[in-house]
Amino acid sequence: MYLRQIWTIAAKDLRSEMRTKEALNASVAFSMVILILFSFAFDQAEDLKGLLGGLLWLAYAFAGALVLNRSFARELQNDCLDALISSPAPPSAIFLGKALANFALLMAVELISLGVFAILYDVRLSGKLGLLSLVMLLATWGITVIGTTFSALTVNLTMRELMLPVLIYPFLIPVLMSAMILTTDLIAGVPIATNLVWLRVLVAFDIAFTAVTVLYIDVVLVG
Amino acid sequence: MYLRQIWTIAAKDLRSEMRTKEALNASVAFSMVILILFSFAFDQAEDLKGLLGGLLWLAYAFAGALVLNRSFARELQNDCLDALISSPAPPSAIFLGKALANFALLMAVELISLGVFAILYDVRLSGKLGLLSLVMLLATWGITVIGTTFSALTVNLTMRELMLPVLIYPFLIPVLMSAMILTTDLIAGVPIATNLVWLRVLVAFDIAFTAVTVLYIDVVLVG
Amino acid sequence: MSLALEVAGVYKFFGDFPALRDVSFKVAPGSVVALLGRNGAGKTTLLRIMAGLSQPSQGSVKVNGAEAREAGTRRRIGVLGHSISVYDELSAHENLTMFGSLYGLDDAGKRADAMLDRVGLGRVRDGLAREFSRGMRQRLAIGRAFLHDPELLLLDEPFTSLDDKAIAVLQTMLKEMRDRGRTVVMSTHQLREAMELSTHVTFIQRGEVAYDGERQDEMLKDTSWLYRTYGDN
Amino acid sequence: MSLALEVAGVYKFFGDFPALRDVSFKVAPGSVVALLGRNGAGKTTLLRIMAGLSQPSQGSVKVNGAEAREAGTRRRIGVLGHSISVYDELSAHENLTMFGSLYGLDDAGKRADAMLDRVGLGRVRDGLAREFSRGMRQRLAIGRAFLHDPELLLLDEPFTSLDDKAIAVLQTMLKEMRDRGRTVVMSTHQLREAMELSTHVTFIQRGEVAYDGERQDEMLKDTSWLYRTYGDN
Amino acid sequence: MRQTILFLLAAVFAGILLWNGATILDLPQQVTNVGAYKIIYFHVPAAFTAFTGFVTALVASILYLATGKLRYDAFAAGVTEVALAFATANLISGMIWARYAWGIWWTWDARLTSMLVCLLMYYGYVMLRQAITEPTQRARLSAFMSILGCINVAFVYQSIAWYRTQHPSPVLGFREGGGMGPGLETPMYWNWLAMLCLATILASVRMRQGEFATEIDSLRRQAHSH
Ligand code: HEM
Ligand SMILES: Nc1ncnc2c1ncn2[C@@H]1O[C@H](COP(=O)(O)OP(=O)(O)OP(=O)(O)O)[C@@H](O)[C@H]1O
Ligand SMILES: Nc1ncnc2c1ncn2[C@@H]1O[C@H](COP(=O)(O)OP(=O)(O)OP(=O)(O)O)[C@@H](O)[C@H]1O
Ligand SMILES: [Mg+2]
Ligand SMILES: [Mg+2]
Repeated sequence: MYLRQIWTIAAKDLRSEMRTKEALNASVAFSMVILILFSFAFDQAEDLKGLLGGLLWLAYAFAGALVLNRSFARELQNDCLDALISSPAPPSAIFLGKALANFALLMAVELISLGVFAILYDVRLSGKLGLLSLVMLLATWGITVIGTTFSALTVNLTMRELMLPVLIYPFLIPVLMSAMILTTDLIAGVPIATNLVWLRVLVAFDIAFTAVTVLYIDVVLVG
Repeated sequence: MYLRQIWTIAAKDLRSEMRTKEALNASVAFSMVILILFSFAFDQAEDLKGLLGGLLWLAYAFAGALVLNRSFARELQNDCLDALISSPAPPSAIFLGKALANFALLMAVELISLGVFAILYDVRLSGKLGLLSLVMLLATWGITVIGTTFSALTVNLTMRELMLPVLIYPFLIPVLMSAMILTTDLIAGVPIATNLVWLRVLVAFDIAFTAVTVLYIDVVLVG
Repeated sequence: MSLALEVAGVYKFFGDFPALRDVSFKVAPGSVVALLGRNGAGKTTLLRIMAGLSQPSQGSVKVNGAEAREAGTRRRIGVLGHSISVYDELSAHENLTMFGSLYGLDDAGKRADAMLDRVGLGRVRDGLAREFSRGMRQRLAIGRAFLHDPELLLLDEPFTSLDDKAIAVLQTMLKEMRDRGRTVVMSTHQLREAMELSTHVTFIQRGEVAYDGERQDEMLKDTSWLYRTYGDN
Repeated sequence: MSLALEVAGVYKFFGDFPALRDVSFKVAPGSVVALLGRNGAGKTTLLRIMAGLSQPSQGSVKVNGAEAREAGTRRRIGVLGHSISVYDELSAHENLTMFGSLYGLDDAGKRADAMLDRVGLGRVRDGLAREFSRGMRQRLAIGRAFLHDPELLLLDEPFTSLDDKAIAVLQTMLKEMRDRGRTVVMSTHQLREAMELSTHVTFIQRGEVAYDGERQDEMLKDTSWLYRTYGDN
Repeated sequence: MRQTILFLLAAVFAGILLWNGATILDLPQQVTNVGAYKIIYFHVPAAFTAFTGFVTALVASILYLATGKLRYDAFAAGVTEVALAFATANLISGMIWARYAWGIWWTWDARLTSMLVCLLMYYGYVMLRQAITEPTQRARLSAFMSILGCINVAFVYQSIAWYRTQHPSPVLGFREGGGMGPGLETPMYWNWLAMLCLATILASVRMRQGEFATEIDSLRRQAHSH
């Protein structure tokens, strides 16, 4: 039952997203543009290789923001959130459903951008794809959980004017930082063993945030 | 009369923004975070000086997007756009009013971020502020006009969110590019004379876009 | 002083779906037209086209022989749509003043106050529209549409969410308009409230005009008479 | 089989403004309550608190002695607010199926079809909600609220924008509910439509209960009787 | 009439192609700093044909906005699509050339990027057209878009003079700093002419198709409205 509710929510979000391709298109376009703009901004930099991980994750973070912002905003349209909240689905199921949908969308955007990135910046990915996808999965889940939580918080009108954006971004920094370091080193061919600590940071963050959010999301969603 | 209408629209936008500070807060926070993230992402880069202009304008562009996105979205809320369009105010007055408000907001965000930027990256701005503000004014007006135009262009479409990013970003690139080059060189102390061509590009773009838009905005707004 | 309206051969397609099919009728200056029809008949679509908010796929709408989109014409039209078209973040008074100055009224502030008193929002003139109840929002929207004393009024379901008092106020306002020779076109499902006022009735059925003429006495007595007689059930 | 509702000492403040002041009343299982009051009286605020969508500043609401927020209770409640709460990008059928499976209905798809036929949207079951007219959207929202056959229905102005046919359908649906002993609370300004059905009336005046009791025959004959007798003007 | 003109154009195109192609093949291998330089006879005219197309579309768009005649819109749409094709040809031939001359497919040369941006812009134009079903709305919005786009085309055109990067500077005589060796430049113009003929043919076919589509559209609508 719980799983079915999660799935219903996720399927609904994915379906309406697929119908308009709003967030998806926007964020793929956005990440392309970021990649292009970066190349302008940094064409003087010689050691571009050292920047690649940072560049990639910045593009992901900003493109992802578009997907995540839409996520709960979609529920505001006809006060759909009211209907969701008054349904028997527990808030954590609503949250997980939306998070799953966001995760799928983000991964799709990231994979597309990764291909473009590899061509544009002449990065050879073969042989590194396994580890890279591990990093991507972990970091993307982190971004998704934080972003979805954030978007749930902002959906409550009275809370919106608070300093939320100021509060939330700092949370993203650890995840992004770990992902950046891991990716840069992966691309440069540094063995993962030297960076195990960052991988652990990612895993720890994911678990901690998911647990806390699932536990306390009722508080956030029901005003 | 025309001026009064422009001013009425601009004042309305500024007043409602000041009341919630939604876009303002979000985009200041956003640009802070970008600046911080950049410093993480690129701490390996030695020749950071060569990147500074690019970095600053990327932050501005992304933070600005938040303000610009809100701009016509605000008119969609209770179908306010209908009331505006059926008022005798000519579309160009509506456009210019909104553009002015956006411009003021963007400049505010940029000035705040500029201060933080100067501190974080240890950039001495004294003596360069005059030219830098010239560049900022010109480029910001360009970004504002393009952003406002396209949100007006797409506001009537059912596929609005889908089209907007795909259309808007390619147009922004020339303006951003010029601004980046000019800023980087200004910070590095290169005399402006060597870059006059870019200044001219900015001016030309501003004039061309403003003129075309003011001339043809009726076509766009009345669907 | 008052405006005539002419709708000629208007078609409106959404994709392949014909929301309006060859709609033609005239509104004489000074008449109050009730635009009736079932859910989905095309009333809103037609009103939006008449207001110049949407373009017909074919055909034309003329206000006193001119395009509705001309600034001079627009100044003389008042529009109230489904949505209230006021800004949530502004107060009632700010909303009206703002629209007043867009219409070039010199005493926008004073007129706004008078209008707020009229629609019963005088006591909450500085309350944000966001905090209003549904009926209060509708009252504000009515105030906005009437503010510049338009010569042609286009109203889409104006009675929605209004309580008995507000309905009485709106009816009085409309009656005044009628008595001063202004033209009104309004769509509604609250037939009783509308019929009393209207001089003409236009009945739309699946995008076509099924009845267009004076209001007849049967319609006053038995509101479903029209639907039974001219509707195809 | 049917739920009782108890509102005890509910206050709701928005800032300093008391939207509800010490509201207490009971709804017996199987009764149909018309929640009446002028614009801004507090009907919507009260209904949202009863539905658990908003927390009272003081006081409590109990559904059969339990919190409205419990999942078991929520399954038995149907809510229809001001807004339609359906997804614009989904078709009518997808919307209902989706809500059906959130409520754990096994035959969500079939029920959705039956409900769409009921509210007269059978022919446009695959049309996106975004493309619907106002009344069609309201019909869809009604379908959503009735879909899981709730034992307690909370409806905020359900008759809005409906045409004569749809009003008749909704009245029949409500009558069936009443006959099957279900509990209904609905706010409305369309008194004639509501009075026929209701067994009880609760009249809110500036956030306070001014009348609470059975529907009296005067109310049927003369809808403004209530306002005149219990309203303070 | 229309058909005759089209056939004539096709003949001119084929003639120039044969004769000019032979000339080009005969040219000495005298430009040494870039490998496979003969691709220039495709690369550059393609770009200029594209630019010509975009400017023509600009004129047609302005005409549409002035007159409201849907024919201008159909014309602008056709020409833009064809110009887009030539711009793509320029980009692809450039990429192939880059592979020979520089050993890479792509570099973040500002010159190349500005062309890419230009392409993206006009792909946006095509997408916009596809997203709108209402013919007059489509015509109005895309005309506006076309005018905005041309501002950027001017930028792309000029950027080659502003940047001094990897991509070669102007070579054609009529531009500042241009001028190729004797006998090298003329075939370029001939190829440009040939491509213009081809572009005209394609554009008019596309326009024809557009007109048919409109007609079918209105017929279908007529059928639906009964
Ligand atoms: C993907 C890569 C490339 C793109 C997108 C590109 C784009 C263009 C464009 C748009 C023009 C002509 C328009 C103008 O003059 O304003 C042009 C001209 C030219 N290109 Fe390229 N190009 C590319 C690669 C190359 C390469 C690799 C070479 C040779 C090494 C090359 C050599 C030239 C030359 C010689 C001209 C003539 C310049 C003039 O007369 O203005 N291009 N290219
Ligand atoms: N944007 C749209 N896309 C597709 N179809 C639409 C769109 N807008 C309206 N329609 C269709 O056009 C028809 C007429 O809609 P309209 O809103 O004019 O009806 P209405 O007479 O105002 O109905 P109501 O009384 O319910 O408000 C409906 O069948 C509706 O589904
Ligand atoms: N978010 C809010 N902030 C401040 N005041 C509010 C808010 N929501 C409602 N109010 C106020 O509370 C009062 C009651 O509002 P409510 O929406 O409950 O009225 P209502 O009885 O439903 O009226 P209507 O018949 O117009 O729908 C109103 O005076 C309104 O201004
Ligand atoms: Mg309608
Ligand atoms: Mg209410």
